[in-house]
Amino acid sequence: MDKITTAAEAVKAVKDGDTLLVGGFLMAGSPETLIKALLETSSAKNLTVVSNDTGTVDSNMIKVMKQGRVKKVHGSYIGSNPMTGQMLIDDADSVTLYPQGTLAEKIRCGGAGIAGFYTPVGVGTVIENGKEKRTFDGKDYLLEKALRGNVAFVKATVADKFGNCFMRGSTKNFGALMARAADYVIAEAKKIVEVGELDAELVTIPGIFIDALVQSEDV
Amino acid sequence: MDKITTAAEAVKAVKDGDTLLVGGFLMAGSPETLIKALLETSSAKNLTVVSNDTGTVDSNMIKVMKQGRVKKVHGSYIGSNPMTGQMLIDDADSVTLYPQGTLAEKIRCGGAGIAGFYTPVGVGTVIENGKEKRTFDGKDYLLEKALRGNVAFVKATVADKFGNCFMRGSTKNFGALMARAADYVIAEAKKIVEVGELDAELVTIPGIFIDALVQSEDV
Amino acid sequence: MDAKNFIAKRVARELKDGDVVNLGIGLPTLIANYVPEGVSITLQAEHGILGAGPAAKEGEEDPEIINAGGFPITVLPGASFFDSATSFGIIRGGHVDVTVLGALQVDEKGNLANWMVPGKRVPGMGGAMDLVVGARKVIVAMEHTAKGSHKILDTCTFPLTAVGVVNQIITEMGVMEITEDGIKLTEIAQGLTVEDVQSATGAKLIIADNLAVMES
Amino acid sequence: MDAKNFIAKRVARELKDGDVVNLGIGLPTLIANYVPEGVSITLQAEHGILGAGPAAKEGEEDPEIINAGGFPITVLPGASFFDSATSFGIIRGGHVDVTVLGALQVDEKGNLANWMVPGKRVPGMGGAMDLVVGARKVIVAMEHTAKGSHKILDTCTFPLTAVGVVNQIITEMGVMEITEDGIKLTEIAQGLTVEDVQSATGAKLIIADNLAVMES
Repeated sequence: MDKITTAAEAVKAVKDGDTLLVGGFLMAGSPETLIKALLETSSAKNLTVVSNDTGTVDSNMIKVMKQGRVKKVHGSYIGSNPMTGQMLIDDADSVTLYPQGTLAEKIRCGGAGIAGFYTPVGVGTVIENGKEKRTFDGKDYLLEKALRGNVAFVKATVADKFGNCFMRGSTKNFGALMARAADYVIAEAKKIVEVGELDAELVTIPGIFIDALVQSEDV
Repeated sequence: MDKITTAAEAVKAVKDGDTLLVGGFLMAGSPETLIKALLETSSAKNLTVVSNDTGTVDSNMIKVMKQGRVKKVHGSYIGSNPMTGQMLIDDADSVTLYPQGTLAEKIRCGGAGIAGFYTPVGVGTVIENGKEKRTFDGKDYLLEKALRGNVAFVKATVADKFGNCFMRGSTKNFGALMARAADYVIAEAKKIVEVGELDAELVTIPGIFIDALVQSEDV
Repeated sequence: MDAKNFIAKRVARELKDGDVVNLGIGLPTLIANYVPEGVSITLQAEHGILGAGPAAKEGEEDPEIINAGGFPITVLPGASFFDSATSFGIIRGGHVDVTVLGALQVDEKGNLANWMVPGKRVPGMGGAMDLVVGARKVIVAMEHTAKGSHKILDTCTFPLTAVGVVNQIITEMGVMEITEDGIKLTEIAQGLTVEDVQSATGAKLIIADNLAVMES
Repeated sequence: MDAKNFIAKRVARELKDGDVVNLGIGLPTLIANYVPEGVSITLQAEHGILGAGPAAKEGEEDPEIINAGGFPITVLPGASFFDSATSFGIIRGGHVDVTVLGALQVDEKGNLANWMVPGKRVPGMGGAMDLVVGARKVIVAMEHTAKGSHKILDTCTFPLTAVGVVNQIITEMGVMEITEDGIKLTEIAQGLTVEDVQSATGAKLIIADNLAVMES
């Protein structure tokens, strides 16, 4: 199974109406090569984008949004992307905000076959609207449900040809979770090495999760 | 804060009636130096032991059990320790068995501030007795609650003096989770190095979780 | 070739290139020896390994790299290690393509009983419940009967490991698929009649129109 | 020393040796500059770092090692990195000893509002809700008023970040503890009267018997 392909080829997996999980925390671990290919070579629209922050003014995601192809966002901090802020102003239902740890855990559950979990975060705030509140040992918790995507874009520092990904430093953030929670997962890597060259102890995402592997333009 | 101490000193943290989380999968990652100290230097009794398997006939835990100091076990596979099997025969309530992934996730939740989670594992089996069953998207799930301990014993391959632990190969198993889910955490390490000598990318358990660090007799 | 190896070799032919596979203790471990050429699979060990390899050679055992049975193994290039919560996230999340395990009983609804015999010492379920619920395909690989007594039944009588999870049963007598209508015999071992298999089975078999001879 | 640095230096004296600390963006980041000698703390960055160090020097920025504000930082010996689910497990699980952040409003029940102003552009809560619920001690560090208008209130009017989580408020005017009975002023800045602080505060202050002079 040769997973290595071009960004343009890989992003063909994104279809109209898909939910797209996009790794990264601001620019750290942001799969810009893949988002750029989505911008330039794909016409997929009516996308739901799940991203911690939907990037910054310097990211390619804001350009995809300017093309009107993103109909919904699930995120946590959107102050760095004014397009997402504008979406929320124009249509309150188009942007769903979660506490950052809740968003991370929802995606982890999506990848781990867990339907939902009880978190104390958000109790007594607008976050609890529409959610089940329940008391365990005298403390209140909210039920949060798992989140999954059709396609995930993630970025690795080093990947081997099997798809094992090492995400260095603070680039692990959401990508490491999203790669487990989508039907089709595309990784871009700054460096691609032979199988066996990446230390088994440094694998952030096992290769079994990666469907397509692309050389990042960020080298 | 000097965390380095002797096994005998460290296990004084275990008190009568405590719930003790014990890392390891069979002998891999089993903190035998600490359990041996519990056996030989501590008189703490009425213990509840949380362990995947409670070790094997070669482990020190079976000797602690023979001293009659373990009143309850939470585990998953106990075929390797005949004492635990005997406990279950003598008193069905003294041993609680969980699917292995459920046990792991319960402990993870205990460390991560999550009160409970919905898993499909165990539906339609004896595991569902007494548990809430609930349907999400047409599939049945059981509510499983978090599990925590008073003290955890874990074993690392290498630890730095701050307590950062690297657990090599298949020794991560339960110890990596238990170190986050107890009030007091003792790690034994095959090798103890200076702070800065352990690669930040190889840290299985951050040092903030470790209260006491002991040189393992397994070197 | 003995019955166990015959079964293991036949199961191996079910594996597809790229599959992530978890093999239970006992007979299923033999399957790794028979993976067809051109098929590359990744073996998962449920306590925290992807890319498990053969048993370690004598004198080269590494106590930190063991299989789910506790025995020292090797890992292949491209392997990775992780904790048990991550590992069962992989399993429960549907990322294991095939799990192969033995059974005490399996029934025509796909129910599986393989973790305890009432009245006997209980070893615990370990990872079996997670594996059969999580894996995309569940194959039961076992000898057809327990010294003549039926293991393939219309209804399991032992405590269940999981409900409605088994997709396929492979024994020394044949290959069976669990269908909505019941257990369908799709392959039969050389020299056996349908009646031979039926009489060794505690559920009414549906016989496939294109019943084939089972080859290992 | 300006008000922000005065506040930051006073907050730093609340930190104990061995504390795991998360510092919010803005004023709280200054606190790292004032940690007393003999006190060793571990800084957590909520997207996945323990052991965060000072900002990277110009020309030495590493885009893979950033703080929660997106700026390149360094890490100290003994640091570690992890994904965001693990990181918020650390936070939610009570393993952060102290979090320090600013507030739009904070009230005498310990309620905190610091993530949105009704009618203004909403930046999202990021990790703030998780941090204040999960951390063992929550310190609000801010200027006492917003250009004269009250931020310390009997009841927050902006959407809450969390309910009943704030333990302490430190401003340029004083140090306040949230108690069951209300906000207790325990230290007051040199040259101010209790009336000065009270008039800048939208909740009735309880004055500590042993009210001390606030030193930075």
